[in-house]
Amino acid sequence: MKKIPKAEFIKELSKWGKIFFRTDEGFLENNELSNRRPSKPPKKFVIPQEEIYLLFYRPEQKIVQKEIFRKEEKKVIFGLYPCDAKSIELIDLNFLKDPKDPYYVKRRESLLLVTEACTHPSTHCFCTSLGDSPFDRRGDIFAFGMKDYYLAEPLSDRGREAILWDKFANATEDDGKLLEKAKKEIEKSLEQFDFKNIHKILYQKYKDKIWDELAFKCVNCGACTFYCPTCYCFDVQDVERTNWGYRERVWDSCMFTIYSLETSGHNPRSAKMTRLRNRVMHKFAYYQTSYGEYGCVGCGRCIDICPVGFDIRETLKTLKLEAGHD
Amino acid sequence: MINPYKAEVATLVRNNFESDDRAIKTIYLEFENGKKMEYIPGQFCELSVFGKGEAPFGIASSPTEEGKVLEFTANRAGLVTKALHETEIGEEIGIRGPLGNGFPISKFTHHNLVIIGGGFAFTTLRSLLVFALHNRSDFGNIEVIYGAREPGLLIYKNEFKKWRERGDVNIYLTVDKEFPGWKGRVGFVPQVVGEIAPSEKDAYAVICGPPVMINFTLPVMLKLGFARDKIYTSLEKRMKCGIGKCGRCNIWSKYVCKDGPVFSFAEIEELAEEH
Amino acid sequence: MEEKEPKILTFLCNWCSYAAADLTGTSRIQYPPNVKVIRVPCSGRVNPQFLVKAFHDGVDGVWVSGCHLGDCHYTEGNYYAQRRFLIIKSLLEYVGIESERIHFSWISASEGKRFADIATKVTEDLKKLDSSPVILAKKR
Amino acid sequence: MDKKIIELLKEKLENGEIEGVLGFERKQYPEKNGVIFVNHSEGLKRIADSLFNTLNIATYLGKLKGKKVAVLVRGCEERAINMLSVENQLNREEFFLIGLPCQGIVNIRKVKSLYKGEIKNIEEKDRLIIVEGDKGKIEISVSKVLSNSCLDCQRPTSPTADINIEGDTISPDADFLKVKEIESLSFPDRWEMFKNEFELCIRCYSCREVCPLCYCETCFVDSSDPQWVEPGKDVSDIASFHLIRMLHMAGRCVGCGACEIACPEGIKLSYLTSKIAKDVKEAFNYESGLTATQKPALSEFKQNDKGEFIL
Repeated sequence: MKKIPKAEFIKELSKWGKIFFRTDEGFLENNELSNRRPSKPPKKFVIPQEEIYLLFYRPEQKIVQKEIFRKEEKKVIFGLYPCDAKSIELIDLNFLKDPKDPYYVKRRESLLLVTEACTHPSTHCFCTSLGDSPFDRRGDIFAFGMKDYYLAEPLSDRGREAILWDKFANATEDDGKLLEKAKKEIEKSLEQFDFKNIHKILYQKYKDKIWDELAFKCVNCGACTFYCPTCYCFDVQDVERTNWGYRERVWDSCMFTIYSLETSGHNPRSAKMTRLRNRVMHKFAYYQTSYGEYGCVGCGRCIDICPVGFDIRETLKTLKLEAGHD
Repeated sequence: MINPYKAEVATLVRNNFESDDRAIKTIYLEFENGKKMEYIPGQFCELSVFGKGEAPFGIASSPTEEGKVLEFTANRAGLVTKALHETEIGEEIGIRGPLGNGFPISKFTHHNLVIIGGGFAFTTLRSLLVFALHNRSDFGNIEVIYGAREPGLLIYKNEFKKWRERGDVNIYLTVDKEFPGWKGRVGFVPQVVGEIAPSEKDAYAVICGPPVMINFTLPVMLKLGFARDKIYTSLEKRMKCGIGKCGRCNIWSKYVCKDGPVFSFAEIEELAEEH
Repeated sequence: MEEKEPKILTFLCNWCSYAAADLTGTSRIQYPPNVKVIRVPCSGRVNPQFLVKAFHDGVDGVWVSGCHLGDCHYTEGNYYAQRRFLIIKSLLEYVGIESERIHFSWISASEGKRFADIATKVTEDLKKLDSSPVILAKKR
Repeated sequence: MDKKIIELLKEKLENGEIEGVLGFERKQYPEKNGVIFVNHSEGLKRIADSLFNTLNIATYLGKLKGKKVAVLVRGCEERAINMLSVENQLNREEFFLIGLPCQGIVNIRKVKSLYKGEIKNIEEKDRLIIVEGDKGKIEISVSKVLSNSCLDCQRPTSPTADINIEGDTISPDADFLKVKEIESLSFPDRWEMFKNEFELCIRCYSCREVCPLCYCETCFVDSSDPQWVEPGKDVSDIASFHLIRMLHMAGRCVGCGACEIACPEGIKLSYLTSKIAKDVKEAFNYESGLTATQKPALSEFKQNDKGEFIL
């Protein structure tokens, strides 16, 4: 672990790429670092809301298809809290498994994730309940902000190559202690549930009537999915013009009826409850089954943003109680 | 890196209507570059009409058929199927595939086969049946039960005639109710299956059709003694990417496009609610 | 500078205004070719969202014409249309679509001359606007 | 909650006249008040009237079809129920409606813009809200943080509730000040303003889903054939969505403002909803949802309707 003066750290990183700072709203250029988890996740850096990826046109008789790869300039996402860094790693699981998504790969390679230990959890945060920590070392570089310095260390090859680490002094033992102390304090301050085995309970309770009650509030808008840092579902649509057209993908939400509506008119998830249940199950059970990780990082944005006051923590707690666990 | 989202271009070489109401059409495609696609029965392709969209279709032809032509049968229902119906001979269609797992042919080999279909869902069943008939000695008895709402909606009628004439496969066609001129069986598929009562001994069964038909046929099969892991089906879902990325076609943690579309009922037993 | 020819999407009711357009033609009265006609059974058939879609797809103006009030083939179709037109015109202008881009009229089957006059007025009105595209038009 | 009402509901629950009560549950900030369905008398104490009950309760009645339910309603909510009844989405007679005296709803975004710190707690007291947080404690007059739609409220009390609770309400000015201000702008300035609003939209359709009157099985925006609105973030598509939705709301919208507060991006949808309310009021002298039989404004006409704008 190195000890690097703040301004110098930023300067070094800016050599790698354009820096996007953590702000209250999201990750923006030319901004001061805020002390809050941004209201919007860094998801747009890996999956833009709208991406035109194929272009077709008919110069003469034959149709021509052209892949559209955006020019991806190198970007440093600075000050991601570990939850947001984890969220990108979770999305990676989907897009980097075979067959790899070439558009995603290109964008992902243009990013340097600089994580900062989270010292200001929000009221809705619950990462520790899922077994994560606000001090988890994730991303390409992990940093801990002190008064004038960052304690920083690289975690990946990209992180190691981004900065000439040898230039900087090593952190002292005292610095390390300070970090540990802060970590303990913050972890303690976070409200603790225990959702570490929630997938088992979810599979067990899948057909339970409790779901109707849990889903009563939900009106099935897509706000939670669009604000969720790990929700990656997309829709593919064609747009047609005279003699040309394009194929694009846009964010989609499992909360929408048409998400699963088949052309025949049959909808496997026609009831609103089943769509909410699928969302919860996907995050806390299916992801676990597929990848051994929950598809939720406990950032609490869905709770912040929900227009009807649906609280995922309450839901999981209720399910646990129903299943006879405390 | 291969771009799995980019379609290859095929040309529509032939087409014909399957049903009397002209809502079901079979189209025959050939790759522009002369490629022959390798696939197994039960797999599907994403077909696209450029500018209209992309949709999944089970491959109706069998890899054992001669030539390089791929066959798909589409019911005119949505935007893409409408555009496919309107595509004329010589025009281009985008194609991505083969996708999905396909039928477990190696398991089926040296066993009896019971093929049950309903409506226009006989497409991949045609592929399987033709495959089995081309490798006739690899399979035991083959029984085919196929039904539609009315005689005019039965697809592949001419081929059924030929298959029946072979004499080495039992074919039962049925329609839901009496129709003038229809001399065959009358009754819903589940009921007919009960009447014919195919033997479960050494047999695998495949059921494809609308969800209602499947839901009523499954109990009949179970009653006949078929084990859940010996009854297969091919599931329909709304699909977009076809490669397990876009998220919508999941049944629990499985994606129908990638882990399916062919599942045994042992695999989807638990998942009854969402398909 | 080349003057831009505006495209005007025009919905004419089958029974009056469309017949009037026919009469204009058979009477050899000239009217601007900017008017692109879609025949509809009744002005009441014109869903206001057609207009939004038209602007989105890049037309410069819209014009809807039906029978005079009281003359509707379906007795009251144009009365309903009138209410909807008021709302759509007001709403589109409210978000910034210029008044010159949205026109409504009642023209009977015998008013060939009037049809040509209004077609001319609608076109002239549009030509007065600067040639910037309609705000709702999709750029690609 | 009014003691007499609790007693009344208790009685009705116990003698089986109703199967449950639908109302809002008060939560401590930052949790949000949500709708609850209470089917036993002990649960009644959870139901509370609050300035932060930002949804329209009529949205939830579809989930309770076939049940005999008592519903606590404000003016706009009752009008939405009437509207739904006119449009055969539910039967007004199945519900026992208790009209609340409405003091308006508070838009939390306005509170946050006035309190420049981390809010820890919010209390309601008469016409004040008391905000506490890391920047101390301040009192804010409700009128300063009222939802935009409430500023244009024409009818805070329920027109046809089964019983009405007496009490203070906001004054029904309905002066449409903001609409008039926008109408006075030049065409380019209007679009500049709306464009900035529409560009925020992420197409989560919260506005549609919380709207009691957006009940279409397939929304036009989800239709692919014809495709009224193309996918994506282009402002032309987003504007098309909001404008067409407004057209569908014209003469039906009850002006509850649920859509504006629900919008995670804070788009000022009230600028549009108030506009259509003003238009139908001025042109047709119409207010939606006044009775359970009055047709929507655009589903009826009068011989002498305004038509000067037609050539």
